[in-house]
Amino acid sequence: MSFPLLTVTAALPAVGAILTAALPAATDTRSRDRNKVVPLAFSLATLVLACVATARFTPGGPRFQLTEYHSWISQFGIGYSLGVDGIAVVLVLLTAVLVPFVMLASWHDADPVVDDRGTFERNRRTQGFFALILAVEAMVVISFEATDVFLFYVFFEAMLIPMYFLIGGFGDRTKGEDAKQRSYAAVKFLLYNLLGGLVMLAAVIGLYTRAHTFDLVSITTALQNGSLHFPPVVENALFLGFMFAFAVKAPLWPLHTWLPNAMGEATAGVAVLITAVVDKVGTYAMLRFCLNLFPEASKTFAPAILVLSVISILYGALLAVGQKDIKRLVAYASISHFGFIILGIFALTSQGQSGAALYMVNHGVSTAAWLLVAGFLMSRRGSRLIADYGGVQKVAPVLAGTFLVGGLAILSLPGLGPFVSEFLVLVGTFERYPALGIVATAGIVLAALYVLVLYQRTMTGPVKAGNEGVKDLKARELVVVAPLIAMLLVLGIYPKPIADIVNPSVNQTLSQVGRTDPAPHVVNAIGGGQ
Amino acid sequence: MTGMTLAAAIPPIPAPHIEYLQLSPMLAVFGAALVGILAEAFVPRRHRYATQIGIALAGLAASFGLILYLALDGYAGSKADLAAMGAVAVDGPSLFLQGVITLVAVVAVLQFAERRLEPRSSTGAPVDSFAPEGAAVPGSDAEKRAATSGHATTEVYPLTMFAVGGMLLFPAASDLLTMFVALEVFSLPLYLLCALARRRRLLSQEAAVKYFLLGAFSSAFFLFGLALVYGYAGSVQLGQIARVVEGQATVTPALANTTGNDALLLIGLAMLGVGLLFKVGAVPFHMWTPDVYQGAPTPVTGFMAAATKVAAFGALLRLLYVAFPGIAWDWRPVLWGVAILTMVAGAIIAVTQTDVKRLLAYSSVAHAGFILTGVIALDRAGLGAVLFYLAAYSFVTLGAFAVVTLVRDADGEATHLSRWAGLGRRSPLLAAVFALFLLAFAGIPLTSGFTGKFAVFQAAAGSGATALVIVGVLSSAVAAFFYIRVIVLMFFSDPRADGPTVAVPSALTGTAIALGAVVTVALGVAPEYFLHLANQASLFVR
Amino acid sequence: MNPVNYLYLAALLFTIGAVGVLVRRNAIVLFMCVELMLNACNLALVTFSRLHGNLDGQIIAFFTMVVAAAEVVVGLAIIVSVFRTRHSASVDDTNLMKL
Amino acid sequence: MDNLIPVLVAVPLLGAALLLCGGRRLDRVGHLLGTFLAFASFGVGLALFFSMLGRSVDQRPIHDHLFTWIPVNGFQAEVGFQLDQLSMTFVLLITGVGSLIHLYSIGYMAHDEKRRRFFGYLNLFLAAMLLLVLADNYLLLYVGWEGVGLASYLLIGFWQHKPSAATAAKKAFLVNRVGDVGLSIAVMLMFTTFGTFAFTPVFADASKATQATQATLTGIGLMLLLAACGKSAQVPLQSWLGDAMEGPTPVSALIHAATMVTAGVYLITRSSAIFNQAPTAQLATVVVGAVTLLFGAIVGCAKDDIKKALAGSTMSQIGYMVLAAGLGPIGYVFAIMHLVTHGFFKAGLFLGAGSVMHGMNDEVDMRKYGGLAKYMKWTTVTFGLGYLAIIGVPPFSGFYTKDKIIEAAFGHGGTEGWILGTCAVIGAAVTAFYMTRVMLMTFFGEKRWADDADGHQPHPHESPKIMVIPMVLLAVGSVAGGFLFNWNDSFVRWLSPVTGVAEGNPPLNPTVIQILTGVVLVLGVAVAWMMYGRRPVPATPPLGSLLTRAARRDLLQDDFNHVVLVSGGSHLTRFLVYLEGKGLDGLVNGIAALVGGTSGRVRKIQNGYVRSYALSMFGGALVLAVTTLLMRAVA
Repeated sequence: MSFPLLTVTAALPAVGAILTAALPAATDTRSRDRNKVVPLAFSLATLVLACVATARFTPGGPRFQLTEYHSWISQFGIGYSLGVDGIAVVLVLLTAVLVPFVMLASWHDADPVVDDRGTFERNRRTQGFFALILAVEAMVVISFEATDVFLFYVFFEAMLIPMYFLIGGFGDRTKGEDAKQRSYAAVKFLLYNLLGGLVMLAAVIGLYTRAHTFDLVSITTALQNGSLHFPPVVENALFLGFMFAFAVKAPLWPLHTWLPNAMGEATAGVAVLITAVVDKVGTYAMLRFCLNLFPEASKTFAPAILVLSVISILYGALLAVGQKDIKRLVAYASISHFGFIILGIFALTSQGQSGAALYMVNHGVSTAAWLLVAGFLMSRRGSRLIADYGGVQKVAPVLAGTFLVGGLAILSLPGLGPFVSEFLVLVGTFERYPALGIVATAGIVLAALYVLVLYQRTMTGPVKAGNEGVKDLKARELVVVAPLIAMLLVLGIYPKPIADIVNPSVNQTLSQVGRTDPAPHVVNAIGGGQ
Repeated sequence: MTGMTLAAAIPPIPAPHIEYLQLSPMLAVFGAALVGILAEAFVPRRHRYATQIGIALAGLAASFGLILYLALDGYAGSKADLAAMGAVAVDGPSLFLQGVITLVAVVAVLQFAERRLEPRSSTGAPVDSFAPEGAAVPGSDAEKRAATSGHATTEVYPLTMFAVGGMLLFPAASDLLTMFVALEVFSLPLYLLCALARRRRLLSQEAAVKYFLLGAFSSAFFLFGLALVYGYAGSVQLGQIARVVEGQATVTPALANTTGNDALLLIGLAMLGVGLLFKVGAVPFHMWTPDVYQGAPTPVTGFMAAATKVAAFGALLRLLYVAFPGIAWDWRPVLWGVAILTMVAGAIIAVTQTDVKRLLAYSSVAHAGFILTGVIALDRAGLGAVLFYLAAYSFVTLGAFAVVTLVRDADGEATHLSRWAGLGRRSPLLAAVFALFLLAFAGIPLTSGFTGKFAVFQAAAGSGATALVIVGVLSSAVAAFFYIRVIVLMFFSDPRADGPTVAVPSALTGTAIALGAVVTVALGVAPEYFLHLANQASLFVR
Repeated sequence: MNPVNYLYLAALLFTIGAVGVLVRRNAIVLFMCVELMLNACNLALVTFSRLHGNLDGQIIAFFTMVVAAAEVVVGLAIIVSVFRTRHSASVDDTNLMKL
Repeated sequence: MDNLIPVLVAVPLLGAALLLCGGRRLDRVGHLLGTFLAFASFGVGLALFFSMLGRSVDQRPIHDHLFTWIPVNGFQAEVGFQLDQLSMTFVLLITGVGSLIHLYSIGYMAHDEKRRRFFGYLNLFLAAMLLLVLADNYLLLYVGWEGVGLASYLLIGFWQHKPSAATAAKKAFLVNRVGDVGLSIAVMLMFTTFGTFAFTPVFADASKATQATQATLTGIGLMLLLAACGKSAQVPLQSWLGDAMEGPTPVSALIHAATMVTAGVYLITRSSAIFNQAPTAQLATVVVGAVTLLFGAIVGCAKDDIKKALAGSTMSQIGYMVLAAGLGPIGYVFAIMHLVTHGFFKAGLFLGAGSVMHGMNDEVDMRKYGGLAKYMKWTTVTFGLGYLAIIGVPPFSGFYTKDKIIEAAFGHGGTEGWILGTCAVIGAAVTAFYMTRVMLMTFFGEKRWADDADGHQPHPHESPKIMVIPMVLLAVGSVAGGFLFNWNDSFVRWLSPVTGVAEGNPPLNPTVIQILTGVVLVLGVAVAWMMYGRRPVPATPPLGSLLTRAARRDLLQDDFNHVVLVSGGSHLTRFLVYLEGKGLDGLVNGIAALVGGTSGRVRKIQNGYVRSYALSMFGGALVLAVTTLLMRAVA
């Protein structure tokens, strides 16, 4: 048997989580920082493994690679089967990349409060925070790797628990009295996602009663060779069951309202974890499961979902403009971006889907860059209200500059990663649904509006009272931001390597769905390009 | 006048043939109970505690060993047959459920024996959670005397053994009479156990009264149902009833007469159902559950919640799967309604509960509904799923109630939810374990609760009960709300200054909790073996 | 006499017993109503035994009596201890636990 | 030699990267480095130019494919450059004028603490602008297009501590984004129609347009026009340009006068193959051009802020160019020709204005100038030469280029030709009026100086040499450019292989048109002289006519935007926020409350009375029995 690379990639953070939680409680600041190094080391080791997996992945090779299979619950045809296609491997890599940054950025977010007498509160809260992050990472990674519907479902649901504690237990300590709000947000997050998950559970069960297996490859093969066929009513119902869960997670309008609460109350690092990593499982699952398992229903519902996506795009952007709270603003911006991702997925064109896959990566990196810098700012000032800031660029130019770059990525400035994916999504949509494509394109104006309004209000103008003491970025923070910005540039200028990994998988998905790209109206007499 | 001719027509009653080996698990437990009573009479008071525990555990261990032996010897499969003249079925489901019940009972006995939680009596003797003298009036001098002299109601152990014996018999009962007797045998000791709480004796007695009266009421229905079915089929043997229902029996004139009247059969079945649904706590026969769960001593509640449910569902399964599959068209829709009502009402009423024991009671109601969806499937998958669910659920329940015994203040257990605020900060490990149990109740993946729920819903869906699954899923969502509310309370609320303390238990309760947690995780992460076991066991003999 | 009439009587007694449980307040009376229900069942069993011409029903009736006796033991113990505590046998007084 | 094209872009890009990421270490040499790199880029441009001149006409365009950017099946975005005569013209204009302005900025920004960053932004702008004109496909062009937008945003808002600057920057970016939507959609249309968006195949396919694709081409054309309107501040997306004057004056000169704002004209000219096949789009283009040239001119008349007056003028002049470009082959060359000469004289004018401000404590209100000619001789002369060029006095450059456009407008033929021509002529008159007004109010008349905000008396003085030299060089260009371009039709011959050229069909003799233009020019100057030269200029502006008042407020465009977009938008947003809270969240919370309420009511059934529990059981038993019987009855 070959080395179980995928299992190890997922298991490593899990082991790290357990180890971190089991470390002896810190007795002083030094030992606390030592306790943080362990999880960081694990996340970096996971990153190395993810890189190895990406390197060992052969684009254009078999659909699922690095596969592993063990029987798990044979009674229900459930296997522990892992495998990655191009999209999955890229998302695993994204997760592995982002987690160390999130940890580094949240370095002091979970530090216990030192009381007035300066006595050190001796508990495991800090290491618990990092252990939970690792647990989330492990579950997200295995969700990306799972090629068994049940296996996926289990971790799709289970990751709610550590996320729930991360949101509810470590929220924004800058607003001490608002613990109620925080636990409301955590509960809302959990209930929304749990409801989605339970509806999906019904569909998962329904799928099993028809297919008698949970193995993705077997089901898709059976669907293709006709040995398995869903009656349309059943297929539609199952599709909706799956889609509901993913649309809550992604989140798609009108199921999005948990996100602003959750991101608003969580620490910036956790907010990044939610939007950049965990929510990606939702959009990824649409691509992986909705389309592959229910091709006909996907086609049936695509127009409706596209309309919802476009509403998400515009609605998210408009609400972002109206926010008074930085993190909520970012949350609504994310809703808008998820609209783009889902738009790309359900346009059912290769450009749209490749764009969506790239968008997941780019959105992850760009939101991380933007929100983490915003988090640095908020941690300095202890407020997340936009109105409390002003003129920061004067006192902290590097912070302001990086914040602007992050924002420019968010508004999809060409040359930075998100532009590539956003344009692909729009082109892909436009090909098939020109009207929707045009309306969605209007979203780019609104994106500019909320990004620049936020920048203007916080960074420009005369230095607002209370902001004089805002310090510029520290070395640790620069270490977080600089690589993220570098990644955004690379993704914007030379996305080809990732596109090459993603494209074959997208094509395979589309052929499963049975959709091909519309041909150009005028057959090109000269032959493509130069 | 006709008496003489009748007497002549009746053949002599043959001496019954008893398969002692097959019955040995029950005999072991009943034997332990009898020995326990003798011990109560002859063993000096100061040795009784240890002796009784020893006897009980020995009986249970022997019983479990015998069950294992029978199962391995093939009685769960090829050798499965009726014993004791068709009164007791020794087959897969019996042995599986008996195994679960004995294990549950072991854990329950451990909790009964816990003596480190209550403050010591004035003589310095450690005391358990039972009244020092059940007959003494609460607050009276007699009670105080009993308390100071360090009396203990060691009768609980033989009582428990009787209850366990009845429970072992209940799911194995293959005729209605045995079932009725088993029902009473395990119910009567439970009524008494409920009344024996050391603290809050008024509540405890009230629980016992309610449980007893309603229990007797429901037994009457069961008996009436028994009579009607007997009237219809001319027999109380489940297999014979099935044959009559399906029209395979040799038709005597009398039988031809009674089987002409389906009302006998249908009303009889409904009445039998009332008796069993009462025991499983299905709506609208659930109303005793919250009061009794709240009032009974918590270790008893845990035992009752876990073991009664297992036994009662076992009997219900046998009744429906063995005797009445022929008229499934009649009872399934009704059971659908009961299941839906149970799931929805249990979940919704639980939302506003403020006492942790009542909360768990309503949660058990909701779970009864979930299990019913598996019962309705009426196939092997459904049977296997229910068996698995019962095993998984009983250990979670035991663990959860064991945790409840640990959270205490000056008045004993602090069961009001507001007292639990911030428990996660004060005692993270305990809160984490309780959270694990709650998550299992809520059916979060990687816990046994999820696997069980998945199994029963899958079976229900497989038998075409899609609507049930959807209702089940939605009420799970509602149910999740109140489980999460408790978690929020424990972890995200600020601890109260006068909050309860978490008692450090002895190894007895510790074992119970740890076992609950381990089983919960094991059946969640690697359920394959147990599912296999449950599926293997899922064939009734008739 | 048609044995079916005994069945009607049994049903009547059972119903009277059940209604008695619902309307009476005294725990002892309540309990006696339950006993009435059990005896109604006995009557039905015996009647059916007669109808079918086998003895099962009659034997069951004996079992029922034993069970009923056991119930009395347990039930009276509980009821009496409650009475001694509360100086009342009314079941409506025992409602500390509700909602 | 030819693979120098990437170097052209890379050099200023390197500068931007170094200056922006280099940190404080580069503070002392940053400006020199930036300027050097701008000149280096200009040098490379010149080298490429001479290399191009050395080739025969059909060998002149060269391509350089760097790498594949975004490959997704049929969608193949490449990073490749195309350097032909049109691009070359722009390269020289951008790097040439750009270098001069870098030089000027060394003096102008000498005392600014963020000077390093300023030069970084300028370099970034050069790189983006070069990318824009060198791209060989629309998507890469789009990169440059937004890149210059970014640079413009950064530079307008360079003095971020001024709220007005920050607001102006944001506004510029946003309005440009609206235009960018047009460009995006145009690219998408091209892709879905032709399967590509590279220049060569698209133009080849477009020129073979059939009836069926004509509608698409019109769509593409209109979308490109929308993009051009945004970038080139054409009606209806012109509102940002006036506010953009918040940026440092060299920025106004380089970006908001000479180069970036002309990108729209480049886009239309570059897409000539598409526009030629889309008459409707062309018509829209000329309408936009004509409207804007009048609009800008009118606004220019009413502004007292010297830079805003010049901004109005820029808008108007670009209106001329767009008009010309919309005329098709008869206008493309002249559009570009005017663009180049405009680049010289408008940059010169802005630098002059900057020089004036430099000497007047950054005062921009012309009513507080007056009589500066005495104090700033070089500035007066170079500004004056630019003035003569812009109003079109022969033989200054504006005369040649603007006249050609007016002729071409008439040459469009028919009623449209008359209308367009008339507009152009009126525009010329108004141009003469407002430029004379600027000239008179600034350099002549009596002093109307006032103390600045800090109470400092202005001490007008000539700017340092490093600022004067660029002004002189640009003045030389303003004087000689038109003549050189027109000499022997050199510019037409140079550019026509790319854009094509055609003879118009003017209803009037060109000479008549020239005379007409001359007459209105004199008229405009004369009226201005009557109003501002003969009479003293009041320090506070008179109320003025309705038109004047409207023009001062940019013809109420901002008010319109405010009412309809800003306030309407914020109402919509507030409504949505409300809806989110009360509607969506309210719905969910309502369901939760419903469950809770139901729970609260249902649990009352559990009343603690054992008899009612028994009742529930009894009822349940009845229901169970009855329904079981019913099931049989139903079945």
